[in-house]
Amino acid sequence: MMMASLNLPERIRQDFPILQRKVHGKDLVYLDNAASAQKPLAVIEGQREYLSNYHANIHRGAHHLAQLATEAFEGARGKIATHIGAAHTEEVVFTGGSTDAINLVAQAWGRANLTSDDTVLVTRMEHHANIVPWQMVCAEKGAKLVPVNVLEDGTLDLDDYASCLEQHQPKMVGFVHASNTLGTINPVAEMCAQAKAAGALTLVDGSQALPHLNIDVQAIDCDFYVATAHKAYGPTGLGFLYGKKSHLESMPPWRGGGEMIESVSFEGTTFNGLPHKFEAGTPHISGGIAFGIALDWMNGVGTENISHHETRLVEHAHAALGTLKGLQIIGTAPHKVGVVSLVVDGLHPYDLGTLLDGQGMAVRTGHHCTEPLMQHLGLESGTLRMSFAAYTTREEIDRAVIALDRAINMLR
Amino acid sequence: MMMASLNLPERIRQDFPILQRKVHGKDLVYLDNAASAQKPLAVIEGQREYLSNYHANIHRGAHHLAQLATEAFEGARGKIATHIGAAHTEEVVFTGGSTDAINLVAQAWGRANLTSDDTVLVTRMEHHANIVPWQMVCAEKGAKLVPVNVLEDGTLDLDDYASCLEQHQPKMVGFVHASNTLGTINPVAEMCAQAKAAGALTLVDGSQALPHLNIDVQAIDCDFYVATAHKAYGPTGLGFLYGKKSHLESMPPWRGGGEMIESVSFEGTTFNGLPHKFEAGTPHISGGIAFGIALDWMNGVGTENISHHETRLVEHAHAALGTLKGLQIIGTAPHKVGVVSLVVDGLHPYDLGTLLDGQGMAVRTGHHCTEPLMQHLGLESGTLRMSFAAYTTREEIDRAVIALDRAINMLR
Amino acid sequence: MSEGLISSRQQEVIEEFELFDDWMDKYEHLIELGKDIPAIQPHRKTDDHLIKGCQSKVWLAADETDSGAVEFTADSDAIITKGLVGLMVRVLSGADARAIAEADLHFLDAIGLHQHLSPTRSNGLASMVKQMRLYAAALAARQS
Amino acid sequence: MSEGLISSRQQEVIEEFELFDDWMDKYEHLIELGKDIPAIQPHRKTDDHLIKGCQSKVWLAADETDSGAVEFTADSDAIITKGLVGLMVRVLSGADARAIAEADLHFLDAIGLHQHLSPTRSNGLASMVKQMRLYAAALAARQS
Ligand SMILES: Cc1ncc(COP(=O)(O)O)c(C=O)c1O
Ligand SMILES: Cc1ncc(COP(=O)(O)O)c(C=O)c1O
Repeated sequence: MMMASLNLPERIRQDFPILQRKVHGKDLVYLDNAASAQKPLAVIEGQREYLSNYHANIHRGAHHLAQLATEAFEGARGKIATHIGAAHTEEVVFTGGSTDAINLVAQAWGRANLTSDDTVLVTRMEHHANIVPWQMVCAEKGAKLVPVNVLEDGTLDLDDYASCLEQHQPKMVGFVHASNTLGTINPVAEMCAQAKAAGALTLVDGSQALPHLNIDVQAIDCDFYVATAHKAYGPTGLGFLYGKKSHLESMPPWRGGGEMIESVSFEGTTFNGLPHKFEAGTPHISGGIAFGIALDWMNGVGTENISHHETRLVEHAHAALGTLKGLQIIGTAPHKVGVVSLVVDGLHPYDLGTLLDGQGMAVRTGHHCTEPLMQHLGLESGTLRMSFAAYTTREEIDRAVIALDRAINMLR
Repeated sequence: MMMASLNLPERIRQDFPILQRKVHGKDLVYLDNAASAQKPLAVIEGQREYLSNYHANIHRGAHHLAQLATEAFEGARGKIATHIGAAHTEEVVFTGGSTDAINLVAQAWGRANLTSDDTVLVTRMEHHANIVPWQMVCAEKGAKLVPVNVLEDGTLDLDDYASCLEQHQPKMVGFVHASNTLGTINPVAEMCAQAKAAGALTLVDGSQALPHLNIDVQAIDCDFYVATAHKAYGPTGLGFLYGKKSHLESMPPWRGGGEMIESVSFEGTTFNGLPHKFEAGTPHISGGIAFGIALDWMNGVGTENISHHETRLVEHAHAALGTLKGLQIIGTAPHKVGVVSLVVDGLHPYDLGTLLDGQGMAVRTGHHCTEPLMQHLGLESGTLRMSFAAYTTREEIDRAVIALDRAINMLR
Repeated sequence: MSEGLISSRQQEVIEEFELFDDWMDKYEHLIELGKDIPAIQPHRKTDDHLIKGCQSKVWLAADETDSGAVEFTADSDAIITKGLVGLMVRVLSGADARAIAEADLHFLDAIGLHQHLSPTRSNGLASMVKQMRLYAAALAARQS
Repeated sequence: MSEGLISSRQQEVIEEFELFDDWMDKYEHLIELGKDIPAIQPHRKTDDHLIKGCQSKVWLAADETDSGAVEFTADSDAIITKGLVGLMVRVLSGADARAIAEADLHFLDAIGLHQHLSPTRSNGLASMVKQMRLYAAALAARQS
């Protein structure tokens, strides 16, 4: 496994057509994977093949193409269920992405269950997608939204977590599996167990975990788990909600329309069973199929190999960046996914990012949709974030460090 | 124009790779276009090109790929705005499809504006997508949902429409531009004018109009217009909501998350301007870009040429089907898009559809997500529907008629 | 042994369908099979015996014979669906409850009808098979 | 004619940037330009003068000179953004209000900075240009 992961980029880089391209005349160095990962050829071609050869609307069609498309789409649902260790395939609901999935829970579960006596607990390291939907439903219901603290090194304050559970007795607890800004991997299984003991349901935002870690929702024992395909080598416009069957069954539907009904009349409408109850309208068929292919690709490479490779990259990046004067790494938790945020004394991340772009390097700057975290850490202008994928090499990180050094010198 | 439309399929069939394929050893005859249209090569290749060469997450990225992707995606929004004659580009909101767009209005507008004194008016020819979201919000708010009648020939009962407006004073009126089951084209501009005079807002479901007709939302003068890309030669998982700026501005957001905010804190969040306020999370970037290409393709062919061609096909199909004994066409309105529904005395549409499939022909059978219409017309088992696109030929219709004749003989 | 019964009947059906290499011929044959279906008694064509999830309606009833075997009667408002039901009844009816509950119905694959068996297929063959097995399992439980 | 002024200054900038064929050299030059920016008075660095929609902060003020021209002062917390502001100020400051409001700023394209001008670009150059034109248009309206 060690050997395999050392050679990982070498073995797989040719799977990614975009990695051949130039930016401003220089070889692209793509270090913005936490925003969105690039796609292997199998995913791109799988989507093309579907659209060229067996596209049709699914589920109700009695003709051959509809049958092929339905089997492929439902097959992808099965692949997701297997990949995350769901007990039942119908526990996987296709959504437009993580954001859509969290809104589904906040709206369908939240509006039916939250009252003005209730609290929803989240953390200060959440992405806006796991804050704003709760703010909206809490505002509507008069419920309280409480954040758990984050420590200096970017780990979650687990003492504060325990006392928030005790003090606020929340009905729902939402937290990231891995932080998109800090890289921190949270101890989700323990956190779910504690929440359960305190009588709360749990929603784990796995957007940054799916591309990097093995996921087993039954081992984590969360009530809901969400992720988005485009960060995990998959297509845009697609994600999923996993929910324990009993919860999904008792939740009212959210969107109304075709597919999610059993029968419709003006006198009264009855809803379909799982998972269709939550999938109104024609789904993103090509996206579902392509996401299944992305998971196949990841499993072919081996998620542990990817994890292991990225852990090495993070260590390497931390060490190499340490040589630059005035540079501070934001987020040094012991367990991290392939995300390295940094700031440089007296310099604006935007300037640094622009000067990296000028050298062909794609990084992200700003608040990374985690403004409350930036406020908490006193980083008004945000950070510069490099984020890695299976195809990222040590050489690319070295090039980025040299480019950053040049940028710092130009700006000083 | 006449000449151009006569040769239309000949000129464009080679643009559609799927039309080369066989089904059960026979040449595919794809007559299920109202469920979903096939994709021209330009759309398929445009999506592939994006994913292979300039994929990145959009809007907040300062690097080159993010810039290219943002320009392409926002460029597509501009193409939609131009195509439908919107006054402002930001009046076009990307959604997951028509269903998602109608739910957005039903939830964001409806929950803020409907009370137990209010009525929403729809028609008996609506797709479930334009019924169930209103049923759900009406149930929540105690508002009334009232359907306008449909006449025997499949035209809307405009007298009933006028008297419903007068009697119920609805706050919102929703209707299809063209019916997916009957083909009927409604006089949407007149209907919007009448609704406006009665003080109601209007939502036009253009899912079946976009692929067939020129659309000018300012001429129609509707308040909202929705459509879905996959029926208009575009990708799956994407659609749009057009709304008059003043309405969209005054509506609260629906989904919360990244992109739709101006700033987030636990003390309070402020929302972004149009159209982003309604676009939480990473959008379906490749889908948006591919949809822009689909509209380019349609405009290259000429929407009037497509309309004209399909009108001829409908006339031809009506005449040719008329030769089959016991066959009745459901929906004979004077103005129709390329949709022909039919039933055959004593035979189940499912049997007919299956026997057409056995001969390589894709048609749809059942209620077509218009159960209330089927109940109204007393067609418990639904209809068999043939639906046409720009690439459909007279010969294909002739083959379908022969195949149908054979099926009827086998079943009798 | 009624396991052997189901198995030999499957073999019979497979050989029968091997004669047809065109789908239309298969459907022709299914239509014929539907005509011989042991008809469900009219008064039993109620919602209780209706199988959900089909575009066409299927009614199915199961009875225990004196020897403890299961006999199915059925009907459908669509002719090809009736043929599919007829085929299932022909293979399973008269076998032991337990054998039915556990039968490996490979013939559906072999004759190319597995695509009709997909749970997403609108004819509901999958629901039909499930219902037959449920009836049989319930009987088997009662017998043991 | 201050239209001519804007136009000749654009030409000057275009020729200056033609010397650089690498982005890094352009940025180097922008950084230099930022240093010469006519600084906004510290007490005017308030929310009123802050331009929205930038990752970096930009403050911009406009004043009318005795001769009726518009003079801009500005600042930013990011160095390259400051250079971009500096460039805009250099081209527009001192021209007539009307000329500024209506100026065709083709130089941004010519020097490859149009990509920084896209409304979706996070540096907010687009908002900045819009704000400069708004100030000028308001002044022009008052003058006429
Ligand atoms: C008239 C009409 N409205 C709405 C829809 C729903 O579109 P979608 O499933 O793409 O959301 C359809 C198509 O299924 C339709 O034909
Ligand atoms: C931790 C986290 N949660 C949620 C999201 C939202 O994902 P999407 O924008 O695909 O809905 C992201 C990515 O932007 C993320 O990093």
